Amino acid sequence: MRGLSWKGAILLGLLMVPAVVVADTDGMSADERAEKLAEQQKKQTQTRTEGLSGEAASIVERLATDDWQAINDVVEELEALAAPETLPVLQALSDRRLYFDEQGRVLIEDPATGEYSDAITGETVEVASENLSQPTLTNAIRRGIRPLIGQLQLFSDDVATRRAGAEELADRPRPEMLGRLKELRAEESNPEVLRLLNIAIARLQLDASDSEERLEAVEVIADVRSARMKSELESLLETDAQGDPVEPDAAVREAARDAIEAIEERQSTARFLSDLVYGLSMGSVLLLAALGLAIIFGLMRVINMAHGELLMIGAYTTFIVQNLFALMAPQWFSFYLLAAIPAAFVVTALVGILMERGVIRFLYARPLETLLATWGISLILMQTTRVIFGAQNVRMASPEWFSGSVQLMQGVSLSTSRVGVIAFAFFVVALVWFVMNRTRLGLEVRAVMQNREMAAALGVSANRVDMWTFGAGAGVAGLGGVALSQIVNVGPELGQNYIVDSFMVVVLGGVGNILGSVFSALGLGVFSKFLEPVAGAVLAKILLFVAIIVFIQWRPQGIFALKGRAGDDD
Amino acid sequence: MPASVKSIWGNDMLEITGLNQYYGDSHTLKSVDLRVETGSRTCLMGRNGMGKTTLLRCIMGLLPVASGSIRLQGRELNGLRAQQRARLGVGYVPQGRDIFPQLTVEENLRVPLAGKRSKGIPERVYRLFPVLRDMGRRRGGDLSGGQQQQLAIARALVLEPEILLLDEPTEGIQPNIVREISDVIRRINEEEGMTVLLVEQKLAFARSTADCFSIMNNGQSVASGPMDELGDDIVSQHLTV
Amino acid sequence: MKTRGSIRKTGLACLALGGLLASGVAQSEDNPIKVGILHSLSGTMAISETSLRDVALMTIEDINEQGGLLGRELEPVVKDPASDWPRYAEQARELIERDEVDVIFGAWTSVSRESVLPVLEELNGLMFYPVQYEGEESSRHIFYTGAAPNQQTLPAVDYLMSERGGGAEQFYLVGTDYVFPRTTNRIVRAYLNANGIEDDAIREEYFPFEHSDFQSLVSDIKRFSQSGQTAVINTINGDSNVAFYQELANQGVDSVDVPVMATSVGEEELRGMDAGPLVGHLAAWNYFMSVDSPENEAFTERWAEYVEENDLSGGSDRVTNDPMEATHIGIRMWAQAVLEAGTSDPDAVRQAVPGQCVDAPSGYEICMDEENHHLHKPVLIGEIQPDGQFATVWETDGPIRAEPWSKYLEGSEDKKADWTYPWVCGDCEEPRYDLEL
Amino acid sequence: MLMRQPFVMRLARLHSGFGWAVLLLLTALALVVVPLLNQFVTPDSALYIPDWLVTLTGRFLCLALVALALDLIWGYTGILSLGHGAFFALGGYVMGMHLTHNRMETGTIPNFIQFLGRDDWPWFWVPFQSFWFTAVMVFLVPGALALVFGFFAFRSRVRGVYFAIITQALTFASMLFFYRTETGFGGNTGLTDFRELLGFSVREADTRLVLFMLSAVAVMLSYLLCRYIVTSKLGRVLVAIRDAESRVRFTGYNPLRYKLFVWTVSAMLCGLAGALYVPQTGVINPGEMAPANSIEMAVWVALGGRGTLVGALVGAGTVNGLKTWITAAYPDLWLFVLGGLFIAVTLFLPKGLMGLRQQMAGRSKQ
Repeated sequence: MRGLSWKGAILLGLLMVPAVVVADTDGMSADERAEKLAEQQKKQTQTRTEGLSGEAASIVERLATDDWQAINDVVEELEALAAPETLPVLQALSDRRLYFDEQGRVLIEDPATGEYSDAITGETVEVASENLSQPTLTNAIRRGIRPLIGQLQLFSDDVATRRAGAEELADRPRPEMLGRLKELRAEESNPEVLRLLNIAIARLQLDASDSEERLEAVEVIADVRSARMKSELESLLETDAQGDPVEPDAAVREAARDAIEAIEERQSTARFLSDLVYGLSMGSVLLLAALGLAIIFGLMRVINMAHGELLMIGAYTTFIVQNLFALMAPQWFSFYLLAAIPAAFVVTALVGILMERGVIRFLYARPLETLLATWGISLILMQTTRVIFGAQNVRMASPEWFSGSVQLMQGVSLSTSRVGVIAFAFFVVALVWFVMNRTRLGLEVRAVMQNREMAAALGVSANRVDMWTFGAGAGVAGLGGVALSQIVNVGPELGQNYIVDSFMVVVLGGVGNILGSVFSALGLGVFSKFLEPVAGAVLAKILLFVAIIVFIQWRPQGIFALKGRAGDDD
Repeated sequence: MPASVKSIWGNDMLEITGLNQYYGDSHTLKSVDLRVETGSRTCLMGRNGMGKTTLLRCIMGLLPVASGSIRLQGRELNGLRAQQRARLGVGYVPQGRDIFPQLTVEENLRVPLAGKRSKGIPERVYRLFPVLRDMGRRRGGDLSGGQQQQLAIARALVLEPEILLLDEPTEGIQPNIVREISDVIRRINEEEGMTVLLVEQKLAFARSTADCFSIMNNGQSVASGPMDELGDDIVSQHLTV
Repeated sequence: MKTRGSIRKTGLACLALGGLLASGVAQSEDNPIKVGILHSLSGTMAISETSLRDVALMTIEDINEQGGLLGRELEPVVKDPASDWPRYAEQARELIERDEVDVIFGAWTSVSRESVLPVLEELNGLMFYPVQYEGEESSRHIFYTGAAPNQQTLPAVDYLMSERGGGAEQFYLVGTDYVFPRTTNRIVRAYLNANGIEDDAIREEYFPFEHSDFQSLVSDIKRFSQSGQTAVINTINGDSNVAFYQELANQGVDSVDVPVMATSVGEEELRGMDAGPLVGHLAAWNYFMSVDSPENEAFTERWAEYVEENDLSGGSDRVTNDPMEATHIGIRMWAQAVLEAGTSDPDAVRQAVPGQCVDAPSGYEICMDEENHHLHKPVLIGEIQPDGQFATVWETDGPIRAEPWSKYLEGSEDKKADWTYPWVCGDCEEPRYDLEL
Repeated sequence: MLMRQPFVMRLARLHSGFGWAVLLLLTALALVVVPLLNQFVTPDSALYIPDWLVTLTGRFLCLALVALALDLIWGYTGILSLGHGAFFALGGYVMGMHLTHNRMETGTIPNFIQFLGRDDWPWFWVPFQSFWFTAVMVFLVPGALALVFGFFAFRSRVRGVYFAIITQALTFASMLFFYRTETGFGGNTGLTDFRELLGFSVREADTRLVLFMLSAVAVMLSYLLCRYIVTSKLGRVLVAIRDAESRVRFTGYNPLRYKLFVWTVSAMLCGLAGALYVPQTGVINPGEMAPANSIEMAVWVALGGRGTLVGALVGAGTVNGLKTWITAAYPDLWLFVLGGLFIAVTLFLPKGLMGLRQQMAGRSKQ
C-alpha cells in the first residue's frame, strides 16, 4: 500500500487521458448527433399542424393507407414540395404518432396529452383509439423521412432547429436536394450550420461535372475526416473496365487519395484508442469486482468463494433502492444510484460481518476449508436470492444521466455508464486507500495483517479487526455490485461470472497488495481488448488465463510482491 | 476479582504460581513460580531453551497454559486474550523485536493506541527516544537493529503499562545502544515506578539494569532474590554453560 | 442377455393385455392422463422457460375444466432440469419411466432437445417442442411447434434485402455460440450467397452465453456498416441481448441505418429489459402479443386472468410470446389427437397428430403437416416499440410449410422429413421404426 | 524386508481379514446380486432393481471413483485440487469422441465439425475411431495434462491455496475452451446422441448393466491401487509432505517426484471415471468442467473424511444420493442442503463421517 500516493497519482493521470482527449467538435459524431436530434425534437416538435391547404393537404391526405409504397410516394412528393408546414406530420409519422381513422382522416397524436388533432385542419378531434389504424412505417421509409425533416428544419427561424436539420443532411444528403441546399446556404448566417451545409453539399458534389467543384468537395470532406465518407472518396479512385480511372482529373484523384489516407490514419488512431479505452473500461469492471476480494483474500488470506454473491447482494441492494425511489420519491429517481452506494456498502458489509462471526472466524487456521465453507455460504445466498426475488433477472433502469455516451474522438465513444464505472472504480480505490492509510481501522488492519500476535500484544483486538476487515471487504464488494448492476444483468447468478476472474486479478496482482490488484485488473482489461480483435472474445480470455497460470508458475508472488511475509503461503 | 483487590502478598505486581505448559509432547514449563514485586526491575535468567521466552509469552497470553495461575496486581490473567492483558497494563517487547516492517515508525507507535483514550503518542516516549521523532516517516523495516529495539520499547511504552516485559533487548545490538537501553529501563523504573521484567542472558547487562533476579532451569524456577544475592555459585550452577 | 430382453417384452405384453381385458374401461376412467412438463425453472434459461410451464399448466387447466379428455383428467407432472442439459435427459427418463407420462411438453434450447431425443427414442416417448430452431433434424418422437429456419430467419433476410426493408447489401451475423445460431447462420450464409451476396459482405461473430461486453463488436459493426447498407441478424440468446442493444444505442448505431433483426428476442425477453435502446429494431416471429385477432384477444385475456388467479410473479406485467403460443397450440393439437385416436397411447397419438388444425392466436388456422412433424406457420416481422411490444411491419400472405432440412445446405438438399407410413426418417435410409406389437 | 515381500503378500496385507471380507461382499453384491435382481426378478417384486436404478448407481460409482482420486491427492498429500472436473471431463470427452465416431455413418461428420467449414474429420478426431486407442487415451490425455501442469506448478512450489486457485482457473479455462465451437468438440452442446460401444447399443438396459458392473470393478480395483499406494513407503512420504514439506526436502527426498506421481495417477483415475460415466449418462459437455462441479467433488471427500479412501466413497455416495432425492422431492431446497452441508462439515466434522465415531468417542471422554 505504501507508495500508492505517487503510484496512484500516475495511475489517475493515466486514466485521465481519455477524459482530456478533446471531444471532437466537427459535429459529425453519430451518437452525439442522435442525442441532440432527439433533444431538439423534444423541444421543437410541434404536435399539431397550423392547418394545411392546397397541394400539401392533398398529399398528406394520402397517408391514410397501409400500403408502404404509397407512403413512400407521399414522402417523395413532400420532399419535392418542401413545405415547412408539413413538418409536424412528418415528425409524427417518423415517431409512430400518426394515425388514420375509418373516414380517412389523418390524425396526429400529442404524446404529452394523448389528444388527437386532424393533420389537415389542425383541430382537435375526439376519436376512440380502437378505430384508428397506423400507416405502415419501415426503416426504409424513415430513411427517406429523416433528411426531409432535416431539410424542412432548415427553414426554421430557430438556429438550434436549423442546426439539427443541417446535421441530419450532412449525414444523409439526398441528390435531389442539392439545388435547394445551395439556396439555403446562400441565406445561412450561422457559421456552424453553414459548415454542416457545406459538408452536405460537398458530399453531393463529388460527382459534379466541374472538376473544380469536385476538388473543392474532396477538400471539404478531407477536412472532416469522417470514416463514413471514406467509401465515397474511394469511388473516385475506382477504375472502369478498361482500367482507366473513373475520375478524369488527376488533381481530384490526388486530393481524394490524401483524404483517404488522412481518414485511415485517423481510423487506426481511433481503433487503438478505442481498444485502450474499452480495455480500461473492462479493467475497471474487473477491478471493482475484485477489490473486495483483494481485501478479504489478499489481506486476510480467507478464500472467500462467496465473494461473487457479495457482488450480487450489492447489485440487488441497488435494485431495491431503485424500487424504493420509484415508489416513494419518484421526483428524485435519477439519483437513486447515489443512495444505493452507501446502502449497498452497509448491507453487504453486514452480510460479511455475519459470515465472519458465524462461520469464518472458526476457520482462520484452516484456509482450504474456508474455501468449502464459503462456497456453501455462496450456494445458500444464491438460493435465498432466488427464493426472494425469483430466478429471473430483475429489471434495472439506468438513470437518465447515466445513459448515452461520451465521445472521446470520432469513432471512439464510451457509454456514460462505463465512464461512470471507471470513475467509480477510482473513487473506490481512493476510498480504500484512504481507509487503509489514514484511519485508525486501516492502521490496525495493517498491523494485524503483518503480525497478528504482536498487534494483539499491543492491545489491538485482532478478532475485532478481522470482523471489520471482512465487513469492509464485503462492503467494497457491495460497491462493486452497484457498478455491475449498471452494466450487466442482475440475477442470482451474477456473482458466479466474476468469481474466477476476481481470484485471477488478485493472484496476478500479488496477494496482499491492493495496488497490485489495481494494476493487474486494468492490465488484464487492456490486454484482452487488444487481443479480442485478433483472437475473439473467448479465445482472448482463455489465452489470458493460460498466461496467468504460466505467470504464476514463474512468479508465484504476483506482479507486485511485497518483501517479507506476503506472498508466502505456508 | 476486581483489579483493585491486592493479593495476599500485598505488593506483588506479577505473581505466577504452578504454571505448566506443554509444547506438543514436551513439557516446557514445569510448575513455574515467579513473583515480581511492584516497582522492581526483575531479571529472568537461565540458559538457552530453559523456557524464559515461553514464560513471557504465557504471561502475555500468546501461548495457552495447561494449568497454574498468572496474577497481575492480584487479578487473574488466565482466560484473558492478549489484547485484554495489554489493556490491563502488560507491555511486551518481544525477542526479535517484531516491528511492523511495512508501517512507518509513527504508525508503529500508534498501533498501541487502540485501547487508549488518548489518541496521541505520549510526548515522554519521544523524550526517551528522541531519534524516533526524526524517523517518523521511515518504514519500520528500514531501521537498524538498535533503532528497531528502541522503537519496540517505545511502542510498548505508548501503552503506559504497569509492567514491561522485555525479551532479550540487547540481542544483536551495538554496545552504545545497549547502554542507552539500560539507562532507559532504569529511568522509566525509577522516574515512573514502572515494574520491569527482563529476560537477559548477558550477566553484566542484567546486573547493571535489574535489581532482582529469578533463574529458570529446565522449565522450572530454581532461584530468585535481590540482584546482590546473585553470587558466583548460582551463576556457575545455573547460568554458565 | 438376449433372452432376458425377450422375457421382459413378453412379460410386458402379457401384462398389458391382461390389464386391457380385466379392467380396461374402469381403469381409464379412474386414472388421469399424465402429461410431463420439462422446462427449466432455474438457471440461465428460467427467464424464458418459466412462462412456458405456466402457459402449459393454463392450457391443461382449460382442458380439464371442459371435462378432460376421454373422460379422464389431465395431470401435469412438472420437472425442473435447472438449465443443465444432461438433466433434461435424466428427467425425461424419469417422466416416462417412473411417472409414466404419455407426452412431454418441453425443452427450449436445441441442446436440451438433443439431450432428450435419445431418451425419447429409447423409450418410445412423445414430445412437443415449442421453440423456433435451426432445423436439420427430424424425429418420429418430436412434434416441432416452433418455426424452422424457412419460417423465421429466411423470410426475415428476404425482408431486410427488399426495398421495403431497407435493401441491405451487407450482413453482420451475431450469435451466441451454440448450435442454433451456428446452423441458422450457415443456412443464412448459403441463402445470401444464392441471392448474390458474397462472403466478403457477410461477417459472422459468436459469443458465449452470458457475455456482456459488446464494446468491440459494436464498434466493428459500425466500421463494417460504413462500406454499405448493412443489416444485423441477431441470434444472441437470453440475457446477453440487453448488453448488446445497450451498447448499440450507446455507440449511436441507429435502427434506421443498421437495423438489427432478432430471432430470439420476444415479448418475454423484452419484459426483463429497458426497451428504450431497442426501439425501431426488428424481430421475426410467427406470433406477436400485439396481433389483432379474436383468438389472440381470448388468449391474452385468459392469460392475464390465469396470472392473476395464480398470483404468478410479474403480475400484470406478464406477456405472451411466440413460444407460449406454440406451447398452447401444441397442447391443443395433442388433445385433439387424443380424442381422435380414442386413447392417449403415444403410438396412436403420434399417428393422429398430423393433419390436426387449430385456430391459433396468430389469427390463422395452423395445421400440423401431414408428413414432417412441423407446423405450417405465418411469418411476422415486428418493430420493437417503447412499451416492449411489437408493431407488425410485414407478414407473409399465409402459413408457410416448414422445411426442416434446408435446401440451402450442402448435404441436406435431398433429405426428407417424412413420417408417413412406412416411416422414413430424415437422416437415414433405413426405417428406424417397425411395428412390432 | 517389508519391500521384499512377494507382491501377493503385500496385497494381502492391505486389509485386515474383516476388510477383505467386506470388500468381497460388496464386489459380490455389485457383480452377482444386482444383476440377478435386475434380470431374473419380476418388476412387481419388492426385490426388483429397475434399470434406471442400475444406471444411476453405475454413474454414482463413477463419481465415487473421482472422489477416491481426489482423496488420494488431497487427503494424503494435502494438495487440494479444484480442477479434477477437468480431468474427469477429459476422460469423458475421449470416450465421447469414440462414441461419436460410432454413431456417424461412414463418410458423414457431425454438424459441429461442419460449422468449422470442413467436410472431413480433423486430425485430432481421426484416431479415436479405434476403441483401443481411445482406451489408452482415456488415461493418457488427463494424465498428460496433469503431468505438464503439475510439473510446472510443483516445481515452482505453488501449493495450498494458490494451487487450489490455479487448478480452478485451469478447469475454468478448459471449460471456456471446450465451449467454443471452433475448438471442434461440439461446443456448448458437447457430444451426445451416443449409440454403440464395441457393437453393443449403449441405450440397451443390458449394456447399461454391464457398464454398471464395469464401473463397480473399476472402483474396486482403483480402491486397491490407492490403498496400495498409501500403505507403501511412497504413501508415508506423501503424508510427510502433507505435514511438513520442507522437512521432507531437508531429509533428501525430492517432493516434486512424489507429488507429481500421485497427482498424475489421480488425474488418470478421474479420466477412467469420466470414460465410464459418459456412456451411462449419454452426454458429455463443457458444463462438467464448471468450477462448481469440482468444488462439489471436494465436498464429497470432506464429508466422507479425508485421508481414509473409504470416506471418499461414502461421501460421494451420500451427497449424490441426497442430491437425487432432494432435487426431485424438494427442488428449491437442494442448494440450501448442499450449502448447509458444506458449512456443517467444515465446522463440525473436520474428519468427516469416517471420523465421526472417533469424534463422538472424544466427546464422551470429555
